[in-house]
Amino acid sequence: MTQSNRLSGGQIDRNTTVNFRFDNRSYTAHPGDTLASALLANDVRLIGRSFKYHRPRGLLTAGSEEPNGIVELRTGARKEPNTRATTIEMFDGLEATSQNRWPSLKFDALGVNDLFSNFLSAGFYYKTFMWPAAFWEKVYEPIIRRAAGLGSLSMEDDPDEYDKGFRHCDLLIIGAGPSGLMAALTAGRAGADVILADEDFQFGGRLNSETLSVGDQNASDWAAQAVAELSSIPNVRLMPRTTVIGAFDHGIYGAVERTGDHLPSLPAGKPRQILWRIYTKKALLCAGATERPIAFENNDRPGVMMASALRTYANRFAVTASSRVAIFTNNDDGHRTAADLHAKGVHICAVVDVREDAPVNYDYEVLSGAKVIDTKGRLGLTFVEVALPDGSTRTLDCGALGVSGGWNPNVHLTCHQRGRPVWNEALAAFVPGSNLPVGLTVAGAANGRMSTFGALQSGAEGAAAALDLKGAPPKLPEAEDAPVAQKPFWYVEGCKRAWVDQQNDVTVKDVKLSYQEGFRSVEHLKRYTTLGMATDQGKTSNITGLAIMAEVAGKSIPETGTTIFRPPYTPVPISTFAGRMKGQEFHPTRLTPSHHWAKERGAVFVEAGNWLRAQWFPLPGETHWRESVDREVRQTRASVGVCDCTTLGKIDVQGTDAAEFLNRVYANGFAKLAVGKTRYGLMLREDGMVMDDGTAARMAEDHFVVTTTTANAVSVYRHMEFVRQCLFPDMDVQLISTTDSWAQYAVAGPNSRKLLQKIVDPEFDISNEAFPFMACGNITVCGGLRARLFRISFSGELAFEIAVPARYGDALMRRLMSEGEEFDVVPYGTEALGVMRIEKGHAAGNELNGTTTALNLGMGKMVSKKKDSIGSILSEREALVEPDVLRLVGLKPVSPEDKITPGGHLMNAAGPVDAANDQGYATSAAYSPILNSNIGLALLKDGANRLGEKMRLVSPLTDLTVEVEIVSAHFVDPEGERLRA
Amino acid sequence: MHDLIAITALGGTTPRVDTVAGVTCTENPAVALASVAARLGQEAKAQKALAKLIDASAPDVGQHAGGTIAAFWSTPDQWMIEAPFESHEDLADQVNSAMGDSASVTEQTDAWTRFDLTGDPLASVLELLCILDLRKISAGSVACCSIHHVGCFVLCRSPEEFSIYGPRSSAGSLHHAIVTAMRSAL
Amino acid sequence: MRYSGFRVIKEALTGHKGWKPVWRDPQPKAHYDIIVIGGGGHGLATAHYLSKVYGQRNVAVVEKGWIGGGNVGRNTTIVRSNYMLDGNEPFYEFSMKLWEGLEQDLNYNAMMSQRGILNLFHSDAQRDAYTRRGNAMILHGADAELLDADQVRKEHPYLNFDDARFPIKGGLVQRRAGTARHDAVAWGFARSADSHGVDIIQNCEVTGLRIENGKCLGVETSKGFIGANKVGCAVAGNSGRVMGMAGMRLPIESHVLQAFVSEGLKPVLPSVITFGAGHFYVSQSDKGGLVFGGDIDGYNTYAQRGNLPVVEDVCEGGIALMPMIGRARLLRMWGGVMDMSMDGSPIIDRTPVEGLYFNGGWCYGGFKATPASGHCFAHLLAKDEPHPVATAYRLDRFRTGRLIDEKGVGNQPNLH
Amino acid sequence: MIINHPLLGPRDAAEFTYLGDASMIDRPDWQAEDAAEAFYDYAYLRDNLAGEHRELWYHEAGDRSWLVVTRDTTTHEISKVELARDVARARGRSK
Repeated sequence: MTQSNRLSGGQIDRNTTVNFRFDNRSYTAHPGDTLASALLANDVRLIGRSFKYHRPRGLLTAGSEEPNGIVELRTGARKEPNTRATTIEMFDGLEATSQNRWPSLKFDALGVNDLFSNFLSAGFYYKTFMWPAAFWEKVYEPIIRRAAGLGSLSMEDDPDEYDKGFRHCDLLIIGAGPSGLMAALTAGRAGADVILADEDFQFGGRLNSETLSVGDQNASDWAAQAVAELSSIPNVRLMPRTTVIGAFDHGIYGAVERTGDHLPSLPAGKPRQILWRIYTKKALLCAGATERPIAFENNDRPGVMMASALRTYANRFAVTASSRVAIFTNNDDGHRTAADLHAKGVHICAVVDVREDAPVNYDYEVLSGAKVIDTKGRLGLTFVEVALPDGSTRTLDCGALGVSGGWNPNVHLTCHQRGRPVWNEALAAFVPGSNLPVGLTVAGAANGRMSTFGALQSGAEGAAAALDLKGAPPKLPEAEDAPVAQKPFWYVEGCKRAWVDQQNDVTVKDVKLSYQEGFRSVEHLKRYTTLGMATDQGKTSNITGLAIMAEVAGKSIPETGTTIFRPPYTPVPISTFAGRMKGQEFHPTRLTPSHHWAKERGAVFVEAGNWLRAQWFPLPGETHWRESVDREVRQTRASVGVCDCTTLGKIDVQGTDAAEFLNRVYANGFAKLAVGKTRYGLMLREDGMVMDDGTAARMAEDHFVVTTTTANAVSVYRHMEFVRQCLFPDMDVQLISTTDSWAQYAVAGPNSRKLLQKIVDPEFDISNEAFPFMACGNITVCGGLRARLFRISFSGELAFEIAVPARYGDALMRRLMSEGEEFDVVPYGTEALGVMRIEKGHAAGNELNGTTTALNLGMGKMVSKKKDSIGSILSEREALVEPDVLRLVGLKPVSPEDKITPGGHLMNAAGPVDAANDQGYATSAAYSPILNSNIGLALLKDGANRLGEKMRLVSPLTDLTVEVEIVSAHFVDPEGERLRA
Repeated sequence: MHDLIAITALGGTTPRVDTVAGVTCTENPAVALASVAARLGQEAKAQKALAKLIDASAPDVGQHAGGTIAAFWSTPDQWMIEAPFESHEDLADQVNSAMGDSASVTEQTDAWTRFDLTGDPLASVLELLCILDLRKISAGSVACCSIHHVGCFVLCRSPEEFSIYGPRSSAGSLHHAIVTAMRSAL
Repeated sequence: MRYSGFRVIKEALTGHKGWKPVWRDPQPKAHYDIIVIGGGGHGLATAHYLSKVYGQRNVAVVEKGWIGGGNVGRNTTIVRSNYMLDGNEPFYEFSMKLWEGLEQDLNYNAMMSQRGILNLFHSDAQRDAYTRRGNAMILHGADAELLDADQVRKEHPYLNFDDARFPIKGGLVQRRAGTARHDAVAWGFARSADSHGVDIIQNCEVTGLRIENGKCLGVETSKGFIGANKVGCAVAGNSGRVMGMAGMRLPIESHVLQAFVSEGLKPVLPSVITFGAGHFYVSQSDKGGLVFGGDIDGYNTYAQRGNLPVVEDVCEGGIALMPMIGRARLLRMWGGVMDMSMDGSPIIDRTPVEGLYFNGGWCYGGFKATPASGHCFAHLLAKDEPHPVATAYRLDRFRTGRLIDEKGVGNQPNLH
Repeated sequence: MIINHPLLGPRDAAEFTYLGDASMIDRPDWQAEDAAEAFYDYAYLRDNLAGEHRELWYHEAGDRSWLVVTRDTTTHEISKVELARDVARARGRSK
């Protein structure tokens, strides 16, 4: 296929030819092309189908505002739906497919919608599909859903990598057109840290699209020279292919750099895109302007394009959409397109100018005071119908029609913090208002300075003002400075279907209907007609829609309202916002000191917050996890077991007020705790609910080692800092987390002391007399390694927790295993830990669910009334101390093999099973290999007085009902003789 | 002397070293750490004692200073003390005696894992990892920040040498983040 | 005017000339029996039920901007009744039943789509909590199912099962849950209320509450004073502002919740899905956009916009859960101001000021509650006593300790 | 958002954890007559101001300082940042 529409000149690399495919046909193009320019070069005008009526659509623009020319780019897992052909940088082997059509682009079955369009007017679906009621779900909606949507996902995981980065600068310049380049030169030369970002792969903006001259150079050459100078300034960072997507609080801008989208494939380890958070002192918006269309009958046919786009294609990409082009304009800019195309040898059929006083031209015909009233051509423009001032009509035979309705400044980022643009009568357009994001100013066409010289000048001034630069302004090159006055012309009267939002198929009529039905505020208009809600976010349609609404309302445009824009400026892949935080890297992983050893032992691991903990240690031959867990429990209770409990939060609390500090954060007392002793601590939130529990070991008069649950380590530390800094700022207390410092292992079971005695250095006596229950102390092990020993027990057995510096944790665990062989020592995981704590009736995560008080958990008496402690006052509220509040109890199934379902609800033995009769719920459950029975814990209304009662534990969700007996939560060794042994 | 063999935070018996282009990331377990927090009302005394210990004035906010025994600012009236592990495994005790009753001292040696980044250009690697304004980071400065959701200290020893301290238990994730950024940026 | 398929055809054939404004644009009267402050979903629903069910015809809704411009027009459209606590579940199940009959009740197609909601769990503890919740739902007469990982995989094969940091262990499903077309809900209630004589007064900002001897006599507005026997406040994120005019401090903070929509896509998600190991929930609209959200930004704000870190947090959750949406593009982000209460549950109650009633504290659960909230608030306004399913939503529960804390995070609104 | 930390200078708010109204510093006297009512008010009622709001932020991924930030809840503009400990002392809190 030859590039039949290729012209001379342009900024493409003609020495290199690349191949690409569209809808499975091969074409050629050149580096420097976009997919859009390459398709035009190959005379492909039909590119897509519209959203609602599936009308044939071609390219409308040459930029990121494109509503029609959207395709599925690439194939397989890398398929990208809804990609704008106008922003796809050409590469060799590019593959694109049209979308939202079936079976083919040329023949689309759902094109029939178009025939019924009259029945599918704006909001029609709110008024129907209601009868019969059931049909909405079963019939209507499924059909609508299948018809809706544009492109399709591959349904495969995104295989590419994405990065996030952080940059800081004095001045971020958004847009590298004439104003942006001039601003960057001004700021860069002055030594400021500048970042210049532009969504295009080539800096220059409109300068690349025009034949104007800047100074004594052609505009695009001047741009290239400016870029060359900028890249030589070390304090200037150029970011092409980078879209600034949003203006966030306090000068933070989000920017997406497309580092890999223009490559056939990504080099290993390199990201496809980078999401930059740019921290700025000041920012200058130089985003230029977007040409706006005029609505007229059938203005959506492939070949009907923006006049400025035709100019861009001709001047920058050396492409024309057709050999015969007509122009429809209400301003001088449209004539510029005609002149440029004519100069490139394209036949200009006529310039249709709505103005009576249109400028005359001798190279081609200008029809003054004329309007385009219709177009022909099913899949592409063939004829244009023109109404002349004298009432007669003319038919123009042309393959492309350039439309120019004037220009709208790109104010989008000025609205991201809900600032509203203001109407400028002279430009007949919205310009940035006063209420801009702090630190952001606007220059160039984005600020209504439409001429080239105006852009250069305001860019230089904008940079100087933003950075408060002293001294003479830089000398500006001479450039076109034509005054711009736009007389608005929004749509051609009397047409049946004139398209405003081309992607969402919103017509002038729809806007009028919206008014007729009372949807008159701009937001109602958008929501009712879906105007501006398409993937282009109405960049070419919002203002026109608003203007039509104003006209029918008989109000001025500012009276009617403004539309503001939300981030992102252009759509961003969801992957880009996620960056590296995906798959296994979604959250950081914390490993315990014995992790590598446990892995060798074939442990099964479980997530506990960010930690990975050994859940159980299967032995060869064990086929079900219960076998492993039962064994670990039996062996621990019979002899000795070891469990890594490093994950428990550890906080070092020091200072002369340390004890009093703990008195405030714990509900129970700590002032009188002796040095060398440990105490269980119950921590309440200020609202009286249990926040956390743990132990505090008094290592010295002014030094405690506090433990928290694994889950609450971070929040408890934060809470203690709050109490220290905000509530009791004059307490002499210092806090620091030591969670990761120490490898801490629970050594539990009747033989735990014997095992420890083999590694604890002889000078330390850990006999029951010298080191009784709840003792703690600094010791050394294995010949002098500093360690800490605590005689505390979660399992209810004689037990210790021993801690050594984390780097020796692996070695200590191996040592405990080898030294423990004679006792048949067993490593146990979190499951066995859970079983033993349930056997013992210790409350844990499932009971400390944030809605339970000390009273609920059977620890009401621990809440001291004699001192000021957080939560004690509000824990006394009437509803929290009523006689029938939930109390922690044990559950024993009448038949031991019946499983207890945590989350099952307790119902009286007889009577109805419903919410009204709910008595409480089971929180935890386990099989106790010691009692040879399933057991569980529950929170039961007035539970303390219902021991021995038979009840039903129901779980309709899992279709279970179990007869249970209410028992004490302390199933094993209720007197606690073992742990004192 | 005890006979337990240490492993590194990444689980090896020898430190992990990764090089991409001109930049090297080295796991560094050969450092002993202790935190020093001034007691209420004894801040001045503590600073004096600290200065004596590190043979330099106590580092101000965002700074590190010292020689064999060095210190960096971590939180108000609190510093982290660094020293070679070989010679100072019992650093906490040494610091404790040096500070007397003017400060609370806590061993932090194994609370942290350290990665040393050396080479050029480090900025292009670091800007993918943390929020810090690298233009403002000069030799002798230290900053806390979060790297891929892991809270870290970043010390600049020279433009070509940075140290990153992260929680020991998260060493694997932190290392992955650093090396990934190196491959991406270099 | 009655809407129907035949009507649409008739109008189509006659150039759509017959369509009338969906609601009138009346000037405020001097006095109403009941004034509802707030032309959002809840306020308009209140007006609908007041006029249609409770026979109150002399009612006005005053709205400072355009109706439906608050959270009802900027939410993720999820409808469900999967609550755990006795104080909540009957109310939300009542709401669900109203949703199920809404199209017929309003003669307006709000596109209620019962495609189900799946709450994923990733740990045994989460499973236990969902089991408790699912059982509570069934015991209260709602529907719930517990799926194991394989059943989830069968229904949602595209989720991340093989490379997940927090593997999916199963999920709690409510099949009757789903989504509705949020704007249409506001418009439908407005149209119905208007047709029953309610004055809907737009661009009428309440600037003060006229209170004399402890009684509320009406509202000062940008269109002048409007008298009323009773004034009901249903202004969600602006609760603090309006009730502040009555000198009341509330157990409520205003926070921003961001929401996101992707470009239109052919159908990929069969139901609403929530991630249990990160902040992410998602559904797909009839137009094909993925509508998703996550956690609130977390700081007090009245600005209807959020910041980048939460955008990233939400998308991280999305990609961790369903990596196949990675190349879909986020099209638009916006924020709604949430009235976050101190226990995460709402308030529908009288106030210490006679004649002044309050409806708020919906956190980010307001949309699904719209019909029941309107119904119950109308009941309270009309009969001066709480509707049976809303008896727990008392203002004094924080003093008495009768909290309704589904999440168990206590008196910190930004954690609910 | 950027919080200008009194010690560390400008830091991204993402490094901080938010608690809420700075009035949480003014914890009531547990022995006062009306302690129950005072604690209810302290724990649950908020001014929830639209405008200048004094609030507590914790530099979790930083130096672990609690800060009192004065921020406009309608514009997010931050006019003042103080160390909470200083504020607490200024409000008469001690041990």
